[in-house]
Amino acid sequence: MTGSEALLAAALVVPLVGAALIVAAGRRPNLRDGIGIATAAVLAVVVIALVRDVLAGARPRLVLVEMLPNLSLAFSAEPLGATFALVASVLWLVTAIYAIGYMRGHHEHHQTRFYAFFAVSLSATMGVALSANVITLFTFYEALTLCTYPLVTHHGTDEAKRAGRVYFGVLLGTSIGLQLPAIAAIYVLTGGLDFAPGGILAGHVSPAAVAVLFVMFIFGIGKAALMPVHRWLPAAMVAPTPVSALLHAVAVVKAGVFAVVKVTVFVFGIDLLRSSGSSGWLIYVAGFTILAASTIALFQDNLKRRLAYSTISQLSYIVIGAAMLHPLALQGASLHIVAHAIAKITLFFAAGAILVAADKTRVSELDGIGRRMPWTMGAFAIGSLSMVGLPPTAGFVSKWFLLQGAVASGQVVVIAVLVAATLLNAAYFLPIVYAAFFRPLPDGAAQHGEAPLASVGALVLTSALTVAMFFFPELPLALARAFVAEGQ
Amino acid sequence: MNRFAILRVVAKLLIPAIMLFALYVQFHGDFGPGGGFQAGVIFASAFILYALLFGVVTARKVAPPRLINTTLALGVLVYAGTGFAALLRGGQYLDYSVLAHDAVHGQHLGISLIEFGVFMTVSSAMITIFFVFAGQDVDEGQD
Amino acid sequence: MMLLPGLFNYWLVVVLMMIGFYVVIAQGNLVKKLFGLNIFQVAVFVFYISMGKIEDGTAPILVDGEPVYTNPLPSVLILTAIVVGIATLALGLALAVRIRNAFGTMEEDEIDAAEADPS
Amino acid sequence: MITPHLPILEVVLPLVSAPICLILRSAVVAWWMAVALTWAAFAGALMLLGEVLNAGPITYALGGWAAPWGIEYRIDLLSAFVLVTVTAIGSLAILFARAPVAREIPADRVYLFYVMYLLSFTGLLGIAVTGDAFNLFVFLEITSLSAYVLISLGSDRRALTAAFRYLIMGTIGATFYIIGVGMMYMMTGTLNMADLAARLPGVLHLRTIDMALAFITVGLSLKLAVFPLHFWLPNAYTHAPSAVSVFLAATSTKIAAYALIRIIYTVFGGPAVFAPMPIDEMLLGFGMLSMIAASLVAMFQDNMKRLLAYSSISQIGYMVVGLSLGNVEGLAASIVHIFNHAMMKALLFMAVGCVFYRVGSVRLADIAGFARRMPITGAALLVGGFSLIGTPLSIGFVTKWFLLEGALEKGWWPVAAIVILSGLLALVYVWRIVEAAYFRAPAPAVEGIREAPAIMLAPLLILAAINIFFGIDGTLTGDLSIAAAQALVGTSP
Amino acid sequence: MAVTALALARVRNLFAVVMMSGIFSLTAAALYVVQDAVDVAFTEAAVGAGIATVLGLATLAVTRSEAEKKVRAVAFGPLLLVIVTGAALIYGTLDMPDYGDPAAPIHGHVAPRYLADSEKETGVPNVVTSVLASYRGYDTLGETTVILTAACGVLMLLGRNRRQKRNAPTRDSAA
Repeated sequence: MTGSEALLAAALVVPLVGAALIVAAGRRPNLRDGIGIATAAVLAVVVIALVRDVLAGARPRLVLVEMLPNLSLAFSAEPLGATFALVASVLWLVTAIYAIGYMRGHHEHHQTRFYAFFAVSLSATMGVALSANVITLFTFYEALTLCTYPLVTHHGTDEAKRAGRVYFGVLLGTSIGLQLPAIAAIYVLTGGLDFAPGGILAGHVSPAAVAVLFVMFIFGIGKAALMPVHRWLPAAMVAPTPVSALLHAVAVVKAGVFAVVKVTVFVFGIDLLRSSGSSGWLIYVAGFTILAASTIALFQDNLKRRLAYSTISQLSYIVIGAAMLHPLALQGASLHIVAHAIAKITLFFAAGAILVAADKTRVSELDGIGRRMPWTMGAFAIGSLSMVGLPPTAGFVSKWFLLQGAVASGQVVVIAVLVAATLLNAAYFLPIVYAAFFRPLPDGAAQHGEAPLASVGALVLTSALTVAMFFFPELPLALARAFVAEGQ
Repeated sequence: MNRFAILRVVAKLLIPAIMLFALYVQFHGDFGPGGGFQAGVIFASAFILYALLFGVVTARKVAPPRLINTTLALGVLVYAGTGFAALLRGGQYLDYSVLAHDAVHGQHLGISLIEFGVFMTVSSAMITIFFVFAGQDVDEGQD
Repeated sequence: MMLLPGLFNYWLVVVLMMIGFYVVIAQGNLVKKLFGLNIFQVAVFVFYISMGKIEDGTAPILVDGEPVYTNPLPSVLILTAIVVGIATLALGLALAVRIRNAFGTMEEDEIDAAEADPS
Repeated sequence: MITPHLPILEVVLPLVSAPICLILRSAVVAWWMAVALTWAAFAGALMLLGEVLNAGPITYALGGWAAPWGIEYRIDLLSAFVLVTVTAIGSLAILFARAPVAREIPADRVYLFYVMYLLSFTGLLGIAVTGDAFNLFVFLEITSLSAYVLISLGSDRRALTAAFRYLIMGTIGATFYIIGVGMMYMMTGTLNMADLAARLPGVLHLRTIDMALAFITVGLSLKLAVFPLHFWLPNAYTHAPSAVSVFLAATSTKIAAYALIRIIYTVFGGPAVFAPMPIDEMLLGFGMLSMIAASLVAMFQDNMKRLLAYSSISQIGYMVVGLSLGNVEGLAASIVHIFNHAMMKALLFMAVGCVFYRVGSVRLADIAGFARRMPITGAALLVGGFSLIGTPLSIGFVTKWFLLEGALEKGWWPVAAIVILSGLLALVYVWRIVEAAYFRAPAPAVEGIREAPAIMLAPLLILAAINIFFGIDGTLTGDLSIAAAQALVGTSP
Repeated sequence: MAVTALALARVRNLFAVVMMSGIFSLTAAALYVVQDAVDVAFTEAAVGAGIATVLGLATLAVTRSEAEKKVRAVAFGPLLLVIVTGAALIYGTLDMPDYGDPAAPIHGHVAPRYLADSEKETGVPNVVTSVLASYRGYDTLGETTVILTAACGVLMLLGRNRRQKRNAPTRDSAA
């Protein structure tokens, strides 16, 4: 086992070990939380080292076990997966810090269970990011659904359970109902499921079959929240905020779009899709999702729900990037995975901080809150800018590439959608910022300050990252380029 | 019960005869129709007749259920044991040919043994089943 | 019956089987069901024995000078099957007695009614 | 001396142990004896499997008479595989059985319970190894008769009627089977399976043979509880004592599936037989109906055992569909599902048995929230549940994968769709249990209960480990069943 | 026979049902004799007409039931099923060899060896016995086990000392 293979294995195992330790230390909160942070830190270091290796050209590969004849659980690291793993692990570290402040500040119950499942979810995310074939991807994708279910229903209320059922039903229903048969079909058609540059389907199937399989995959990957299989995401907002922040802004949803991009590029292959023309519809579906979700977001008063719909719309940016089948657009998609993650997590952190400090969940209650919580709302403003896609934030970088891709491939529709979406984004984010800073506080507003230090520190950090990515986009950009180069 | 007196006397004569006939059937099975199973049934019917006339409780004294249970099990064991004996003497399971010096003799011995096993099990099974059924009334009456 | 030609014998057996089968599935009394089952099985036994019969044959007990014997194998099989049948019957009757003790009836519909009402 | 006679010892040792227990009349001795015998049988089955893998099928002529005249034991890969499955379940279920049996069966009958258990076990083994169509019937009846008795021992009086109905249906099934065997015998003059296989092609065009196959199929389907013939099963599994549910649910229908595969593929020579008769389409149709209809019914059950019983019918549908596909993948799915379903159902019924042992009820409302008090049982239930759904890394996935492969290989999309749909329905009913176990406020009966005793947990954990292990690494079972399926399909002309 | 069977199907008195069954078995036994299966006839007479009847009567005595309680109309569902099954069987018979045909395949393969060699090999002139006990001795072992099973089962279900159990309140496991 070479060094990078060891890192690959470590990325999967570290969170699991962490989870076990968290359970073991369950009776001593300080130790437990310390272990949580330590695990996250170790994972971040491991993944960063892995990313370095990947950038240096290493492509570690690890076969865990052969599940069935010719069907194995195998892992490998390539630039896109590395990007995703990097985002998830670094943001987990930040979230771990944030969560301590949030969970203690909010007096949540069953914290041990919460942290343990959180760690397990991360392991599953790593499995998705580093999977070497479709079946591994599918397996960890399902595992991610399963181990986030207890997090979604954490509060145990009837509402939470109802939401949990939607969450579960949509995600498992689509994946078992559509994705699994598509995978089986591909296996029967090609005799293998390993991701390969240029795709594995070329030469094996008729264009009609390609079209059918592509539809099954796209909607089978419910985590990408493409309309009409987006319902689970707003439902999942009943979860505690760290869950919404890391899992439903980063890990789970990105696992979805990541899977879409990965399958598009490494299973179907750009050339095959381009020549068979069976992916053109996706641009329209994704475009529709962007606009429709943005419009719905506009009318949401619950802050987290607004963020959720914003996520749905932003995810489709990534899907549309993949659907354009153009190198620049693919780079944009890859970058947007990063950009959206750090910005959206900032926003969720801010929403959580508001809940903890001011006990407010509605947009209409936020007048003047920026004076009480300047750091939080400042970070929120930066995150909003990134969502809209304005400089100097990360969102600008990725959108720029998407736009370039659209122009280069002559997709007028995409350009129009992007422009319209920018306006819509601005319309539902900037008023919040405006109200927070420039409206007066309502009379008799409760006295409160900032959220706990851990929480505020975390959201400041992520907002700083958002800005940093604008000025120093080298790392994600290098990964994106390497990915596109490999995908050809 | 006096009105059964004649019956009882006749039965007392008949029952040994039936048992004897059972044994005849048992051993004549090689040459004519019959064998362990039929013999077992006939033997059991002798007991059943006895039980019908003298009552299950008396019959149980003659053939205690515990004893019947044992013979019930022993019959199968005799049968299966014959098979093991064949194994021990180097043959296949239930290969009677190895049981004696020459094959035909062995077969004969084996067949007799297993027929005896069948006889034991069948007769005790039939007796058991009948006693249990007929005993229902008696047992309930004791409640 | 021997004199009847061809397949008639089998057809008769089929009719018997079906009468038994009908009693099993259509009748409500448990004891009657069991005896219907018995008829069904006996009919099957007759079917086996019929197929073993050979014209002008004689019972397969070897004697000098008798050239044609009836096929012994069906007899053997049916001997076994009869035993299995009586075993099943005994067990079924035992169950019927227990059911009667537990439910106070041996009619299927009354049992169904008693089951639906869990008191 | 033992090795060459292993095939027969495998069956006869449990057989003789039953009467020995009967004579000794001691519950303790009987239990220990049953444990020793089942585990020995398990070891023997593993040895046999190894031998078959090394040296090909084993035959054993009983009484030293050569095949068509005497009765022959014939162990090929499929038999050995089924043997391992049955003995594994038998040896684990007996460990589990002691505590619940001591509670549910009157003390003076406990030794008889083990006698019955051993007899039933013997019958199952006998079916798995026999190479003679009529001998199969005899052992089928040993199993069935003891199963009727075992089921009737349930604490609810409905157990009696369930057993009675099973007796009627089972006997009809067995009678149909011998009608079919009689017809085959009539046209070929032999009862030995291999011999039949050699002689049947010559008479395959005859209507008598068509009907023979039809009657055997219907008869075995009754034992198998395929959809319209399933009525005996839910009550039987629901009202039987816990240990019996575990044992029978995991083995009896599986052995019927084995017998059906054996008859269709070995005796009738596989897919070729489907040509003149629409048996495969009918099986396929009824299998799919089983999968869907039973799942739909299962969704609305409040009694966990009944829910699992209906789920069994649905899972039996998988096996039937698999074998009716007529290709290697489909058949392999059936074979591997014999193992997989045995393992998962044993696990689930054991977990439910543990719950019943502590809570005294198996209704979802009464057991709500038990998993917090009985974390190990709860986790085991979860593992079994995932297997039922067929999520990846569970053994259920292995089956489903093969089945999908088999269906898609033939281009039968609707079949694949039904398989998937059934998995989704399974998700619904499994999730009802999971929700009740974990996410509901504890019911009053659940307050203050403890985890089940160690002797019940041990087999439970072993089964859970099997469920996970063979789900993650399905190559062993997968390769075996593919090899077995190839051997079976390959025998067709 | 058919008459007896039909009578059994129609009669409501259970006592008569059991008796009919006995008569049916006796007729069957007679038929076996005609068909040269004397061993089977013997057994059927002993078992079907003897044991089964006795057991049936014992059951009736124990349960104190005499007649079915209801008159049933002919049930059409089962009737249809029966007719279909019967038709299938008749259809199956169409390709069968004629009754008693010496050329039937059944007489050609396995059986002749028994007839030819069994005396030489086993020394038993009754071929049925030699086949039963030796060639297919294993079946008979199974059969004996079946009887054992049934006896144990009956013991378990109805044996003595069941009173404690019956008097104990039957706990409704499902309720």
